[in-house]
Amino acid sequence: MSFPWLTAALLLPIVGSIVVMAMPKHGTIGRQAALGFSVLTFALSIAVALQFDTGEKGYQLTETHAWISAFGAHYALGVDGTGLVLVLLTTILVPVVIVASWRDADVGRWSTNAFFAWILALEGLAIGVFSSVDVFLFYVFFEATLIPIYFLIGGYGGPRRTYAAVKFLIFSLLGGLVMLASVVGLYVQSAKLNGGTPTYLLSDLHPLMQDVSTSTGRWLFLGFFIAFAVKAPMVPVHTWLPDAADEATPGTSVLLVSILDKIGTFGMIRFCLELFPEASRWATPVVLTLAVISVLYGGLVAIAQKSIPRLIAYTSVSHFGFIVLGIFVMNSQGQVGSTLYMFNHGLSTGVLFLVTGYLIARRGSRQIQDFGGVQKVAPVLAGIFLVGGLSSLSLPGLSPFVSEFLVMTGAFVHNWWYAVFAVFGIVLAALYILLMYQRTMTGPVTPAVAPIRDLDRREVAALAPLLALIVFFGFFPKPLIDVISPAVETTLTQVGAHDPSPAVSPGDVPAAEEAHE
Amino acid sequence: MELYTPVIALMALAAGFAIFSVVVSGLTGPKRYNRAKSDSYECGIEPTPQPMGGGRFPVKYYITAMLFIVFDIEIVFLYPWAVYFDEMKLFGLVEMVVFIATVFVAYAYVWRRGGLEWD
Amino acid sequence: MTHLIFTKAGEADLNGPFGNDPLWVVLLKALMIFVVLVLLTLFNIWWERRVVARMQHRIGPNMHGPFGLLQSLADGVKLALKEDLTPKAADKIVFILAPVLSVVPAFVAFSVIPFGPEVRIPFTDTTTQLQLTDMPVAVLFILAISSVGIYGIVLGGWSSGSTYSLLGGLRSSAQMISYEVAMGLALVAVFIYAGSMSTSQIVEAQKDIWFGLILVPSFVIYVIAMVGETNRAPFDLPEAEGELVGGFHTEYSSLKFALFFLAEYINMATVSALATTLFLGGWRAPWPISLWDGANQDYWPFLWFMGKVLVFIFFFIWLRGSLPRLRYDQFMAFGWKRLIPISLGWIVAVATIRAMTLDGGVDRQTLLIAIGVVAAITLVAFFFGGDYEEEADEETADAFDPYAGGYPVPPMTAPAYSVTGRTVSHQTSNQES
Amino acid sequence: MSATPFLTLSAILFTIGCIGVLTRRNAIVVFMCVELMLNASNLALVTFSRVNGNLDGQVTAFFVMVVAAAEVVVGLAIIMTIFRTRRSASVDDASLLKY
Amino acid sequence: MNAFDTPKLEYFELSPLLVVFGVALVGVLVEAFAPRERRYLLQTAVTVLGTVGALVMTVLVARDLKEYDGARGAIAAMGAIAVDGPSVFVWGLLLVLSLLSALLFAERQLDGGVTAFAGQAAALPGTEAERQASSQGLEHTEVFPLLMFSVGGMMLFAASNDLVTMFVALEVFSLPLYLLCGLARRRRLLSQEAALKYFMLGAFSSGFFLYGVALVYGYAGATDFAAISQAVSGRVGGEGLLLGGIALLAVGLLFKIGAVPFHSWTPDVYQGAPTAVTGFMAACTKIAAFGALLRLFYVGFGGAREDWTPMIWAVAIATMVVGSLFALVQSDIKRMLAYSSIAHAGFVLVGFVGLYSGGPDSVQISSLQAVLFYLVTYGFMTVGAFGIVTLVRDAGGEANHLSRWAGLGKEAPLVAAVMSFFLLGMAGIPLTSGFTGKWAVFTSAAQGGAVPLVVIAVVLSAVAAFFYLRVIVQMYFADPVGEGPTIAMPSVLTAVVIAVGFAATLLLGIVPGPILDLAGNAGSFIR
Repeated sequence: MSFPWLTAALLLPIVGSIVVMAMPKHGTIGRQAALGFSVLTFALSIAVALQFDTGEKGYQLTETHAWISAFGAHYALGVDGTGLVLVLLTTILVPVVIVASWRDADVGRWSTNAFFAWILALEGLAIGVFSSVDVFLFYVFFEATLIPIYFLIGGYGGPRRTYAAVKFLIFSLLGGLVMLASVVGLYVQSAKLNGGTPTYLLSDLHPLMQDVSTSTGRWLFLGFFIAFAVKAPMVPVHTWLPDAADEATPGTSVLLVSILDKIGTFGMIRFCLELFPEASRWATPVVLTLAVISVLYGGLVAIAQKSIPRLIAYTSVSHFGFIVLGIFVMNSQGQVGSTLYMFNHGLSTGVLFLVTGYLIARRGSRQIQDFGGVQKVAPVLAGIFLVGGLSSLSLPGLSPFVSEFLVMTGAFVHNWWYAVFAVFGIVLAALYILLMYQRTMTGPVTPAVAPIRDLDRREVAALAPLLALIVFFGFFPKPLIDVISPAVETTLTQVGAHDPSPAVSPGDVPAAEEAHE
Repeated sequence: MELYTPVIALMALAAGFAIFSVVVSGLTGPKRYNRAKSDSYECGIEPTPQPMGGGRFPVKYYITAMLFIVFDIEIVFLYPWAVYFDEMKLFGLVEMVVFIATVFVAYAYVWRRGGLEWD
Repeated sequence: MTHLIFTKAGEADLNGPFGNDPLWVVLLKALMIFVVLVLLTLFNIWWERRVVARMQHRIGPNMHGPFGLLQSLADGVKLALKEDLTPKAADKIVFILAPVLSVVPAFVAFSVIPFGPEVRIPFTDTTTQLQLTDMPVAVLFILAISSVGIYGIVLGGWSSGSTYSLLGGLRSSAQMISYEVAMGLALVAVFIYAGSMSTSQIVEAQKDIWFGLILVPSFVIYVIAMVGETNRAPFDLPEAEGELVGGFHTEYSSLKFALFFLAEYINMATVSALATTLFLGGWRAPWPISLWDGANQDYWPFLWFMGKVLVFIFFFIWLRGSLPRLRYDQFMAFGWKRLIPISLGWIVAVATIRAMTLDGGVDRQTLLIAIGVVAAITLVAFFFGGDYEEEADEETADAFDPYAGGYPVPPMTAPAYSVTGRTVSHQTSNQES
Repeated sequence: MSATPFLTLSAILFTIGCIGVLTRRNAIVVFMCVELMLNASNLALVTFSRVNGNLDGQVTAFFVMVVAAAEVVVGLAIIMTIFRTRRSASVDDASLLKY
Repeated sequence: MNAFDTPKLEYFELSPLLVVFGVALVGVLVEAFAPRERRYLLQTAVTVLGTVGALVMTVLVARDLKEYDGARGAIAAMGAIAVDGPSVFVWGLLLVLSLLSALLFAERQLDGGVTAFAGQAAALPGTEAERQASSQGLEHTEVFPLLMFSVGGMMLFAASNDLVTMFVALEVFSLPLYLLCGLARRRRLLSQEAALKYFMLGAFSSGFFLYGVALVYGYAGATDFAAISQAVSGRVGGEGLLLGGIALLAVGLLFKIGAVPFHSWTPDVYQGAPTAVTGFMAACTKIAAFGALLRLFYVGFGGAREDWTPMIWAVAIATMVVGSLFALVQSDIKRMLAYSSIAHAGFVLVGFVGLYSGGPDSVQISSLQAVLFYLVTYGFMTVGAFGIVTLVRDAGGEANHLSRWAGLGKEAPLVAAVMSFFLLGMAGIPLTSGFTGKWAVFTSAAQGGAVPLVVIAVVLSAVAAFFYLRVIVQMYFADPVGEGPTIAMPSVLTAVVIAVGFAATLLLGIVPGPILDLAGNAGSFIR
């Protein structure tokens, strides 16, 4: 048996979290250890990525152990392209967040160590979520991630953080429990279809679920979908996100929006689509409509926001609308785009949250009206903010552009009406990003803004990798697309959808080349 | 049921007699009102307005009553056992010894804790 | 549980000769019992007074009727002519009901006492048992019925609204229930040997030998308990004239009082009759007479039965004439700490003996172990018994409350109590010297 | 003899007990009502015992009496403690624990 | 004259029961004969050793269960007791939990060297006698024998195979509990009131139970479950008797479970009783009562399931709703836990009503298995949580008001963390046993076709999660009011209880397999 890479990647941060917790409370040893662990985890994830064979379909690096036989649950890990990308996103963002939040937790209610320990715990659980190939295991990780993020929001951040934390948790729990009903239903169905032996293993479930009765399948699908919709904040169950993002520290917001919310869209692909193809097709029109509404609503509301984090949160609602749109158009362009979008959105939103976080910390206010002329006193900050903003509005040459383009293509292929409406989202994006930039960075320097320092080296160092990646993948998205495409194909086969036109999937050909090399 | 008819007959007879006596005594006796006569009798001293403690019983009697219940119940179980002892033989003996020993434990507890003391 | 116990008591054979009498026979027998009991009471009162008088070198009632035999009747008439008082503190309804409640059970208990075997009613062809009725649980019935009588006493004491009555009623009932336990336990051995609780069958089982002879401890315990049960001297504490002015019936007068009195004497007769039935062979003729074949037939057994009952009555009177009254705590302690454990131990012993005689092949080892366990427990209990240091500590630790229980009581430490006579004299002698 | 009258009586007694528990306010009375319910059950058990022609019901009644007695012992002890504390046996007075 | 069968007893199979009752009697003797100053130690030792001994016997019995009519077990004591897989499982569980409770009972470090029980129950609160009793260090070591009697009754309750035994067992375990409830050292009045209420309502409900026994006896002509089951399957007239009987029996059992509408005693009693007793009561009573409920309804009334399932549906829904909603507005931690226990009862009822027995050789989770497993998880969490409640104190004893828990996360991070863990467990968050337990009952119910019920249960468990969160919020996100609570340093006894509860909650959340399999291997009821 080969080395359990994924288990290692999952356990390392969790062990790290315990170690950090045990560190002395004073000094920076705790956060140094946290950084060390996160970097190690990153290294491990790179190792995982290196072993990943882009030519193969299905899950790789799998580990399967029987866990709870009565539940039909397994400890089964494995990654496909989508999973791997998200694991990588996680391991990249966590060290960045740790560096960026170096002093953020000092003013929190509890010790700094606890903050970093929670972050590491969250990282481990998130890796678990992205790499589990057993529904039960997934559910366990899915719900378990709530605990660290709950404490991160509630323990460190703005004055109304308690409210925000509880609101977040209630929404997520409600969604999670609805999903629990479906998980339970899945068990019943699997046992029925599998001759009395229940199973949660995805590989077992895929064939079994083909035979599930239409109405049952739809009900189960709904349970999963609602949970994921809450998670990837879709209108109308998105209201927890702005509050949470507003109150949390920037680091927490990054983790929340860039990593945790991806679980929702990730889940839609892996569970909604793959397990319940019939139901997915049945639900497509509604979902797509909701997605478009998210896009537009998120954009419109973002423009109206007065608080910077809230604004960014609403942009995310809009972006998640795109992602869901891409997922449910049921063609390779859309899905590849969506998966890529998840990654890129993680990077760009990460930059935005972190950089505005610096800004807010310096000024002591998050109201847009309190700023003005920042680019004169802190040009580096303003520059990075601009890059992040531009990437968020999908400027060509920056990575989100590729994904958004693919999603739009997919949408056009599916039904151009959706695409037409979604295009307005892009326009709105330009509007809210540029408006925000204009109001905060340009113009005369207000007295309150005048003493603001520019970014120091640590802060720049934290952001630099993200910027680099944004630019790199903006010009050269191929490695990612290579990884993603086989997974998307599998998904589409499972769903039974075919690309309506001869495949122009940008991923297909290069992927083959890659394999030859 | 017929076994109990005679009992009822005798009971009716006795009750008739008793009620008759109670009624008759009211008719035959003289009636001379006197305030002191209708007071409670307390050897001539001014009677307490209410019997002690407002008609409540001292706690001691309560304990006695509890103990009585315990043992009366033991007896209730001993009777059928005794009647059928010949059929149960050794089993009956052993079980009843266990039973009696169990009750005895409670008894010992009460005794040691002074539940059987009167002053 | 389907066939655990009682299945033997199938109804058809259990009724036996009972329950088939025509109504007039039933009424006749009931009336006879009633008359016999009333007469017996009148006689007993007279007899008691005569015997006690003789013991005290007096003459006793001798004016009314031959030997004063009508004295009790005269007393009854006199009582009927007395004023019927009801205290104003009394609960009227209960106050009137209590004597009735007391006297009815006393009569009813006699309904299952066998006076004799099957006889022919004179002037008719009807034969019937010389017993009003019988039932498989007859003895239990008697115990139950006599317990009802206690209600009469408690309620009588309580409803009078007087402290003396209340205390008397309480004491009386406490005493009765205490000794009822011992009494009940004493009967168990009889049931083991008779295999029945039906009075007629118990008498039947004593054809060969009276249980009073083979179950001596039971008999003795029963006799002691029956004296306690009937509130008779030396256990007549509830009536304790010196302390309680007559006990629960302090406030009763006229015929209501007479009813309590009647109930007490009938109860005396009841327990005596029960003793006779259970231990002295019931209506069976005593030994030398039993050699005569006709002794246990016709109405003769009634004679033997009444004779035995009167022996017990005499015993009651004798006790009253010769023994002083016990202190209340001694009395209760005797009942709870001596009679009950001894009865229990005796039951186990009887059962063991019976099991061994029934089944020669009893596993002796098991038996010995069982006996050993019981003996050990008993021994331990008695070894530790009698030493209540800790509870005593608690009591002395309590601050003295002179109003405890609602009455001003001088504390034991008060000067008048704290020094005994001897020390007083000692001190005085010191002062003198 | 028909069992119906006995069962009816038993049901009536049970109902009286039940209503008593719900409406009366004195702890002792409530308690007595509970005992009434138990005894109503006993009556039903004994009646059914006769109807069914076996003795299980009577044996059960035996056990019920035992249990009822034990309950009396414990119950009176509790009621007495409360009573001594509060000088009242009203159930309503025991209201410290109201929500 | 009928033949008379000499009864016989299966001493080995009944040995756990015999040991427990024997230990209780020994406890009484210790009380009677041991000198006062040595009683505490002796009683603790006797109780602990006795429980462990009974546990060992339970294991031995469990290993030795023979085949019986398609399941494993034996009918003991002339049909009065069924020693089968579920019985033995429940016995083991009860014994373990009562062992933990006994440790809580024995704790005397929290309150300045005395136990949580009144020095002298008979002394009036606030009088000289009471002060003296406490200053002399008197204590009621009788609580240990009472505990054992109660445990014995519970074990008998869950294993009883006829209604009479069940009724007797019901009382045997209830009566000591009534007394234990009234023995709190602090807040005597509350405690006494709790005892009174518990007793009154308990006696009331057992009255119902008994009348149910009478009716079912009238219907079936016997009181043992086999005969009842036969009569129920045969359905020979007398519908009214049967249905009335089922309803009344259900009242009695649901009362003990604390199901709505028979729950009203729960909050008051839980709040008033000494916390150690509350923990014991909350965990063990429920387990025993569910054991009995399962046996009675599955074995005895299995043939009439169409008749009683709707009733249990309604009760389950009402229980979950009331438990969850009322818990939201509680301001006392013990009351909140009481309502939480009501909600849990509702969740277990959901599993119970699923009525899914699984195929002959399928590995699907059966209702019985699910309910048993849930009880395990619930029991450990509850005992652990109440163990923690005893630790949070202020000058007046335990600080049970929620506002007093504010800032506990800063004050005592470890205690707060463990408590949070228990609360998360009760809320059913993954990686705790609460989740696996909930999952099990929901699944079995879904398999039995009770899908709507499962959906309702899921929604309500979200509501329930909210009030658990409130406590966590209070502990971590709120600032202490005034002085703030103090955490008493527990002795090793309470620490062990909490640690065991924590470990069980964690382990059963991560690797529930062994216990689930154990519950599955318990097999089915015999009759």
